[in-house]
Amino acid sequence: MSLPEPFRLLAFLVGLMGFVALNAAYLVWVERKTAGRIQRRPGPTEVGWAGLLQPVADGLKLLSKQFIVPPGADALLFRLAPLLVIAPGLMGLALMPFGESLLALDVNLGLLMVFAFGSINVLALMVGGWASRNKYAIISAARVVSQDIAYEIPMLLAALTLMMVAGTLNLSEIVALQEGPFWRWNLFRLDLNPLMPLTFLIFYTCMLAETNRAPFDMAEAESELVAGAFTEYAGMGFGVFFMAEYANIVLGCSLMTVLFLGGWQSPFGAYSGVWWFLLKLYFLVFSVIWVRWTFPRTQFYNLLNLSWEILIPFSLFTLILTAAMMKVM
Amino acid sequence: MKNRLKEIASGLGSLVTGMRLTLAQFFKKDVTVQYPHQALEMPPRFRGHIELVLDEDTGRAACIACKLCEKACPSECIAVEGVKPEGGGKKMVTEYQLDFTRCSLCAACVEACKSEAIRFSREYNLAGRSKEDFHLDLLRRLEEQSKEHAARTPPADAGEAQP
Amino acid sequence: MSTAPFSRNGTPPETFVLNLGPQHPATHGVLRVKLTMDGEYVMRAEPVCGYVHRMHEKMGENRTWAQFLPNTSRIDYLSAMNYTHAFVGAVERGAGIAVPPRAEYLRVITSELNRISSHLVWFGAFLLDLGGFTPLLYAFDDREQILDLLEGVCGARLTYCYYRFGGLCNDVDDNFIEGTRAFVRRMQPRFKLYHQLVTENIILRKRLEGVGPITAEQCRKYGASGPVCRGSGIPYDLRRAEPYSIYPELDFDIPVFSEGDCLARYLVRMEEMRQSLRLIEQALNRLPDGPVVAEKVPRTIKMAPGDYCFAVEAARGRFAVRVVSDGTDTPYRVKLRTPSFSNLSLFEETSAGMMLPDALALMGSLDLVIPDIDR
Amino acid sequence: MNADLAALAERCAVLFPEGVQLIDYAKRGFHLDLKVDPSQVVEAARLFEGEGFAIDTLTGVDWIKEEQFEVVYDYYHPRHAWRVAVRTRIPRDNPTLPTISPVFPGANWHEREARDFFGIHFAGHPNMEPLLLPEDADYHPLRKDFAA
Repeated sequence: MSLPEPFRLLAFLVGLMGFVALNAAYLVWVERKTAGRIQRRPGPTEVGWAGLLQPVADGLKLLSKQFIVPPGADALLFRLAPLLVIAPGLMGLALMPFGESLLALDVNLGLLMVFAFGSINVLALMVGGWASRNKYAIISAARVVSQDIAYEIPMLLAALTLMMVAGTLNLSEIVALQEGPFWRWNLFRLDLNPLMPLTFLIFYTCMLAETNRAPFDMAEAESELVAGAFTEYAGMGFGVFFMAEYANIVLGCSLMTVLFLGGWQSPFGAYSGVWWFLLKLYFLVFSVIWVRWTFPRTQFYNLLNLSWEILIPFSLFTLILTAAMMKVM
Repeated sequence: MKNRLKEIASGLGSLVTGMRLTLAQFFKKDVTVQYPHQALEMPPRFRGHIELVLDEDTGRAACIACKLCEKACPSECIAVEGVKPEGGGKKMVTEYQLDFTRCSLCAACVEACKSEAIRFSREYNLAGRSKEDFHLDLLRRLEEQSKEHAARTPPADAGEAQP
Repeated sequence: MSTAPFSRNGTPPETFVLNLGPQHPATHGVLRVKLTMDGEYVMRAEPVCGYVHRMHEKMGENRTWAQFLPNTSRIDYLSAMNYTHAFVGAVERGAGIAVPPRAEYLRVITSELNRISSHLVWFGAFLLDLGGFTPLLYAFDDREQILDLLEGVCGARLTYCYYRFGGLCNDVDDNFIEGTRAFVRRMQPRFKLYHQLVTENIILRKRLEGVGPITAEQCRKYGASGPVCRGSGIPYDLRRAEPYSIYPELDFDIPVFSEGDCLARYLVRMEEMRQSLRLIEQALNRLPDGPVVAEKVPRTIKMAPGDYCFAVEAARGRFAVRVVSDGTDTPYRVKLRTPSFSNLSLFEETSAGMMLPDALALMGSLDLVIPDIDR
Repeated sequence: MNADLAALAERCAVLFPEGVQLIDYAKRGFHLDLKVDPSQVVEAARLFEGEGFAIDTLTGVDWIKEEQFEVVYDYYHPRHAWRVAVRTRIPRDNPTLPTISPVFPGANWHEREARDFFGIHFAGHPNMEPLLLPEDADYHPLRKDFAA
């Protein structure tokens, strides 16, 4: 498969967009089915066999709805916000090493770029919230900003620990380093950083907060702020926000798979390939959904205290510990 | 500092138990009834809208149009008209209108009726396009049911005429 | 707990008015709260009610005594049995009608079942306000058992019109008694599940501890009753303070917590459900035989002129009916004293300075039923 | 229990000469019945507030034959579980009563409701707008001469 350079990248990007769209649609189905199972009810079963056509029906419904710009809203920013939200998800996934050669962009600073794109998400939600001139949306925009800043730092510190353990920022090299049976994965490399599972947990919590999911869904708190930043969006505007949420979850989970669980490496050394990557990815995505339907929402200042008082000290401590271990080893 | 760590540890513990419980529920059978495909059986004392009782021997409604139910109803939803047959005997009901949009199913009429002529039906599939759909003419309904009932007389139906 | 930085170095805060509109997921009904907000902090919350006002008290004046019965279960549809018990009690007290013991026991059993089903609805809705969706489904799964039991007995699921002056409209059958015993057995492990899944959850604890403190003084000044005042240390429960029906014969205790925050009110209601189960079990064991309605209950009630009160401990607190009669067969005046009316009146004072999610947690812990406020 | 209740009854009898009655709870549902002159309403409220009573409700009754409104204040004591009804009579043509909301803030809403249903004006009340009726409601439904 050796297409000349620009076409190979183009094919990858189109493939990625299809992957994100398919993911967004069918993760909604998985979420509603899982929520149903947890709550002892069947979930969607009417549309298609076991509700499989439900996402298609939702998509068609959203497409047929009119995209209304509320009066007095800042029309340009209002239309720009959905684009700004979906872009980082796509670009982040472009850097992700799905398989040995299944990699859109092999960039030496892969990890740094993923985080750079990740922070655009905050800007987009804020622009969306501010531009829709709705009091609930403005409150939610303010919350998004402070929440994501508070959780960017521990995430970066945890990623820094990883960078020291792996020695490189190039994602495919990080995965290559984790070759061999599963105890070679970074998660179990206690020789380099004895508190690696703790770093994994911190990274997982911060990823939840970054994507405004589950216990940290202050931005889109449906029982307080009606629908948060995208209250005023209808039709495909809301659809894109919805898709972006799932794209960000997939981005976060795939980043964790690459950094901690050895990307496309197989647990027993042989037959590594993209299927292992997808298996680990969807296990993590399932856990994100599982967390959402178990816990209530945290309170806003507890959320910030949790980050400033617990996550940041712990991640700093693991960073210094790893540095010390590297020095000693 | 010590109890803060203990608090964090117990906090994590509670989160893990929460996750364990929801996973346990995940694998259990679901408890809901899929309404359009499966329907629940209504208990004998279920209160649907009232319906007239068929008097077996005369083959007509048992109601003697004494209007006790009309007086007892708090929201005036019953309108009864009756006529005295020339040959004497009990009055016959000629018209029994029930305005089900105002009825609050309080059983005042059923208890007020001395001749056991009305009872609660077990109807609950009551969708209608306009309010007039719920101005029910119980007499006509009774005639339709008895016609239907007569049409399929051979199977001994348990007296429960389902319209 | 969040306290508002209102006057930042003296400059008056620019506030904006946020309408927690008549249609809002957190109000569980048609209640509008005008919030004057400074950023995320609520400076003044002014509830605007009257959207579900149906004027039950005027209906009481132009219907006969028996015709007002269906109204009583539509004032607070979640504890319809207790509300009918209050009106029926007031009329029996006025007209001097004795109620046979079996009817009294069955009234206690059905009222306590109704209290548990109302607390289960509150538990689900309260967790929903805090963002946890799943407990609502588990609570409603349990509540279905109660609704099926009561539907088997009186034919209705929510607005039962089961009590009559002098007793009940019909007797219970065996599978009601078997079903209730099975329900009581089934609830013990369910409470353990709720306890582990929700009460011990660190996120919920952080969300409720110290949030929305209501002092005993405020409860007294505003007349708050039920779990709201028992959460602030006032052990005032009508089943003990002003005993009616056969509650003095049954032994149960009144859960009282003195912190007065949302967690205290939450624990009061959870403990109250357990006590109700104890009550039901005892009442079932001692259920006497005999008639279910007094023999000579006059068709049209005649009552000596004067006013009579009867109060009942409904799920939300003290529900009292004051009946003024002038000797005719229609009441001269029916006053309905509802608990949510007083419980909501203290929301304005207690929610000043809180953040929006805390204020909603406080409103959820007051367990409001909006038609109960507007009547 | 009823020893202190009797003592309370004496103190009320001194302050409010119009009439104090001890009522059998089983018959009427409250323990103490107090007839009070409209001007002494706030004084009664302050007395019961001092004793540790809580405000329960405020009931209006329209005695159209006697051309009078009867307003009944209900107080209950959370510790001793006493229940007191304080009654006043005010003329029907311009019914005004002093407000007791400074003593019992809870009465604020009850007074607004009485204003909605009967048109009784409470002097000194912080905001006398309608509570349950629409803002522009000028009718008072619970008056006997209210034509629906």
